[in-house]
Amino acid sequence: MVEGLKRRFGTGLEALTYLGQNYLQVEGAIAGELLHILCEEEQFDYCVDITALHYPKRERPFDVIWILYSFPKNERVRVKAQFADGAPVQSVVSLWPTANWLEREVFDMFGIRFEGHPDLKRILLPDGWKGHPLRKDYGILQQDQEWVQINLGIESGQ
Amino acid sequence: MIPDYITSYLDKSVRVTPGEAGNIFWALVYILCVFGGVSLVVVCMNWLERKILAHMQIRLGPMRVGPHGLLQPIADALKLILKEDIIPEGADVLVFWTAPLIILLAVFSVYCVIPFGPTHAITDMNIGLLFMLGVSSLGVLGIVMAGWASNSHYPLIGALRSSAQMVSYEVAMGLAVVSAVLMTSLNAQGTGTLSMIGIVQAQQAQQTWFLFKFFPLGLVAFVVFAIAMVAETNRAPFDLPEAESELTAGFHTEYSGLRWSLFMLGEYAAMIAVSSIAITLWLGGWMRPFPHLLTGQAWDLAFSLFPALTFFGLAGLAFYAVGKMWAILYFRVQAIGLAGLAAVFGLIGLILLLRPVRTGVQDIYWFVAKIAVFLYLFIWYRATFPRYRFDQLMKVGWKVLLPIGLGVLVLTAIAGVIFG
Amino acid sequence: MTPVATPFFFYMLSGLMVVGGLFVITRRNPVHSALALIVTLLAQAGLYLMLYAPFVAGVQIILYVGGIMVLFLFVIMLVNLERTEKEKPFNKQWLVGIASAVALGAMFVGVYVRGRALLPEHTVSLPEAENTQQVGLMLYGNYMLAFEIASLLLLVAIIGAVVMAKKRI
Amino acid sequence: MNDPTSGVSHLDFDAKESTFLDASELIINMGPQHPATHGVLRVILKLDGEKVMGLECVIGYLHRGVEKIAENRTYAMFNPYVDRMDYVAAVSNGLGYCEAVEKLLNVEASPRAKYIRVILTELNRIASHQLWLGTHALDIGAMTPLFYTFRDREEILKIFEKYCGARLTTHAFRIGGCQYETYDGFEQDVRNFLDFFAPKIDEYEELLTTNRIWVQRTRDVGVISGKDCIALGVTGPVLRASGVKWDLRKAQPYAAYKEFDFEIPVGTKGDTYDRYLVRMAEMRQSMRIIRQAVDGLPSGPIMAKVPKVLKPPVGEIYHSIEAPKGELGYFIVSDGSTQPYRVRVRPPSFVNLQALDLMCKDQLVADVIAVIGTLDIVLGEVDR
Repeated sequence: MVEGLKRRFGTGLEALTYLGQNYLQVEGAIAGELLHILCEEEQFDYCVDITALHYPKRERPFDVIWILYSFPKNERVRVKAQFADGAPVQSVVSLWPTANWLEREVFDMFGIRFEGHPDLKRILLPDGWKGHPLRKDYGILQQDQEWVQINLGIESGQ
Repeated sequence: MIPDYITSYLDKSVRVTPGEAGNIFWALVYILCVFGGVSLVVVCMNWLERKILAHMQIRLGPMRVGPHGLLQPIADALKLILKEDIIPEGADVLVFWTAPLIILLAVFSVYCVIPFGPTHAITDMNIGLLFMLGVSSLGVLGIVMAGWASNSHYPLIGALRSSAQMVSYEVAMGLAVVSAVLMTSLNAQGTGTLSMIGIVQAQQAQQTWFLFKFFPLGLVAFVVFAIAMVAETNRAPFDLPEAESELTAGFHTEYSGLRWSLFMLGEYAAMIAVSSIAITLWLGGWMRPFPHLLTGQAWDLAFSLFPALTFFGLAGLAFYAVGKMWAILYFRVQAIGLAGLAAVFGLIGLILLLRPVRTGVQDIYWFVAKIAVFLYLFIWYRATFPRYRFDQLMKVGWKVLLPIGLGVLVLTAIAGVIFG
Repeated sequence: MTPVATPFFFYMLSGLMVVGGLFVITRRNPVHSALALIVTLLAQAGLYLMLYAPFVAGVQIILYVGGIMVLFLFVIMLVNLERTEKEKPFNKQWLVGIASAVALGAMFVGVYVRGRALLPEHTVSLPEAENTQQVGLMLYGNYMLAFEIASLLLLVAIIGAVVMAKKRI
Repeated sequence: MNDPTSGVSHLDFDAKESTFLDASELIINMGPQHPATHGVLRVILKLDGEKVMGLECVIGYLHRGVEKIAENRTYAMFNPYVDRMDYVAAVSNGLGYCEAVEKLLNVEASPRAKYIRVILTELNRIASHQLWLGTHALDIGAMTPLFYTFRDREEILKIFEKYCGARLTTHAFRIGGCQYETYDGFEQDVRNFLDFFAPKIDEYEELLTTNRIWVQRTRDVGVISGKDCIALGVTGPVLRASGVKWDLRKAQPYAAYKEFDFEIPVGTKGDTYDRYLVRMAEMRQSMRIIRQAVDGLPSGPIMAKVPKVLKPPVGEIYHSIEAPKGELGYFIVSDGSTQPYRVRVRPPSFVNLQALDLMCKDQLVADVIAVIGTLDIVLGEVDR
């Protein structure tokens, strides 16, 4: 499988293994296409999770991670791609409907925009909230004071 | 003049209900007795339901207020009366106000014609049964008004559900009732009656409860009625209008305090009312069990001892509970209270042994005992059954009960012609 | 049993009916109108009782109040009330309405004045206790055919309603 | 916030759709305080009479930022926090987290620790299913099973309490094994429970399985096909009830599950009744596993050799277990320090809840309640 993918994508793709778990490190630009192939051709029919990592000091600070599973093969694979702040990521809702809420959560927590998502908006935090809490520059005690004051009528939620 | 008016009714030769005799004083006395009695029973029922339900569900139920929580209904009533009475914003105040009153009015009007004995009814109308069905069908208006006036979605859905439900089940109920009325016409004149007392007297004359008449036709009609009457009173498993897990509390979601308690009073009073209809129509009303199988002086005496025995049993139960109380100070007060209650029960039992009292309360006792069985059934249903869904409820009403009711009606008519 | 205060009850019930009727047409809120109509129908049932027709009174309550009006309310609650609240209650038909009401009233007065001699002087004594049985015997005896035709008509109406309400059968 | 339609976009509220009698559709706000939403779930329903035309879940009322907290705690300090997610199956959460960190550290728990873990996790699965059964039945209107299941759940909680002192948020496991050796009589207690509980399941089933109303209320309600389940990422009993025989304990065994003999119950139709049957069968299978584990409980140490200060090497790990509600995954990224760089939890309830919309379409209001119950969500886990 890896050979076929490498032939197709060339240097943009790197297949790695850590602690017995396989993952594909890919360029952000080809992530969408790769996921499409994994879903359609390689039978990865179950999108377990979508999440992200934030490395503020990097040039492209976001890692978006798709964890996939194949029921026919009983096999997991992780796809990992780097994205710049504000760069749109291709949505996979059309491939796996489960990605809907998962992408919304990533957007909510990291502010990563997914292109082609039917209804990208906050999911866990209230709609008017400012800031994306899982970014590393967002302190653990930090909160949207303004929102708390307006909506809850208190000075601090803590 | 006035004492004459009062005593004239007590003349043994009268033997009619005060309403028929046109005696307003005794009618008033009866009204007060019935309404007071029903309210008291509802209060007791409140405690009993919680207790019985609790024991079915391996818990104890109310235990704190009074011995075994006996004073709980009083505490509840106090709480409800003192509670703030909230009228939601945007509610239609007049309709909101009148809704519980209409329910109560409808339910209590039914008691006008319920015969607790051959003469123990407020009045006897010749359209008694029709009156009962008609008036109890007014109760749904109160529910609809309450749901609509609350200006809130959950009550509105509850009201919609209950209006559809009650209208549907009234049909099946009516058919079942008619088949019982048909049975009353099996006499020499060939004319039946709608009078509640007349129906029981017809059963007396035919020497059978209508439950066993044309077996199994009477039984089937009774079952149809028994199912429909649960639906009519919005009790489990047909409690969709107030399904707590779906509609929070259905039509009375927005009610609180006294007005809410009026709804509860109405619901329990309605349970008693429909049970009385079923008893009157199929279970021989005030007649004691086996009135024609076990005849003779000895049997009469044996059955006439039942009221006293019941109270002795209650007293014994209370004494037993006193014995089981823990011997600490907190419980000593309760134990004394309970022992007092037991003594009162015992005393009532003793009074009931006296010959004139014994014969006098016979009818009332058996009627009330039959009601108690029905009320226990209501509680039992609630502990056992899940709730129907709305469309299934309609299906049961229209596709099962209605055809069965119609079939029973037709078969009863045929049987009446052949065997009557 | 002798009736008590007959004129009082007659005028009270009639007044209730008239007031209820007025409320039905003047209320903007259809639910209030329906409730007023219920009051009217109940008062009418009372009038039937006064006419020694307890069976008709009972049926009036069961059918009209317990059945039809509940369905009315059911439908009214389903539709949007806000729109009807804004609309004028009498949309240009009030002239016709008043005209027909006046005509009807004139007819009643005319019948009362001219046909007075035809009305019985004394109250007719009707067998109250036998009323229901009488109605039954009449319906299933003398007017058997009419009764059956009426029930057939109702059956047709039910089927028609089902056909119209159901989009697919 | 007080507007019931706030935060709703995909339901087009102004659209004219044909409804019964052309009546206007009803927008109902169910929750966040509602007796049947199992916590603070808010569902906005668009109704035509009683029929559901569409719904939208609004979640996040219980959001506590667990993933953010994880980044500011050491590996061991974060361990108790995971119990607070799915609080009715706290042991499973702890198992998943501990195993993930162990994998990252490249240590393996001792066989005895693994067996103890299996026993406690399976007991917890039974407790979780019991709670589900009671509340689900209560939602559908059967009051009594709730009290029966709570009575029997108490026995499990007593074992937990005797073992680790806590009943609900147990924090039973440590990274590297178990902190506590089993108390004297642990095995006997577990065996006693199994003997006690076997007839109790029959008791539940007696009340419900052949109850006509129960069957009518659950048959063909909230049907979801196996294909839809996979597409929506729905796992656990819901997936199995739709006919997909997939259980992580078999597919990718963890802890000591490889050594036990048990079956994966599957359903056929994927309706609420099948899900009920599957969960009942799962309780029986769990009892089977527990009995095998107790009988074969090996002796030996309960803690593997782990350093006092946990500093996993740089790297990342995804480890998932079969929690009572579905696949519970932990994705942990280490930057070599004492605190995780990122802990991502893949909550089964959150993903399963997404299927609510599909399962409730064109059903009645009462079915929404049944479906919420049958999905077996815990809002602590949905919102984290």
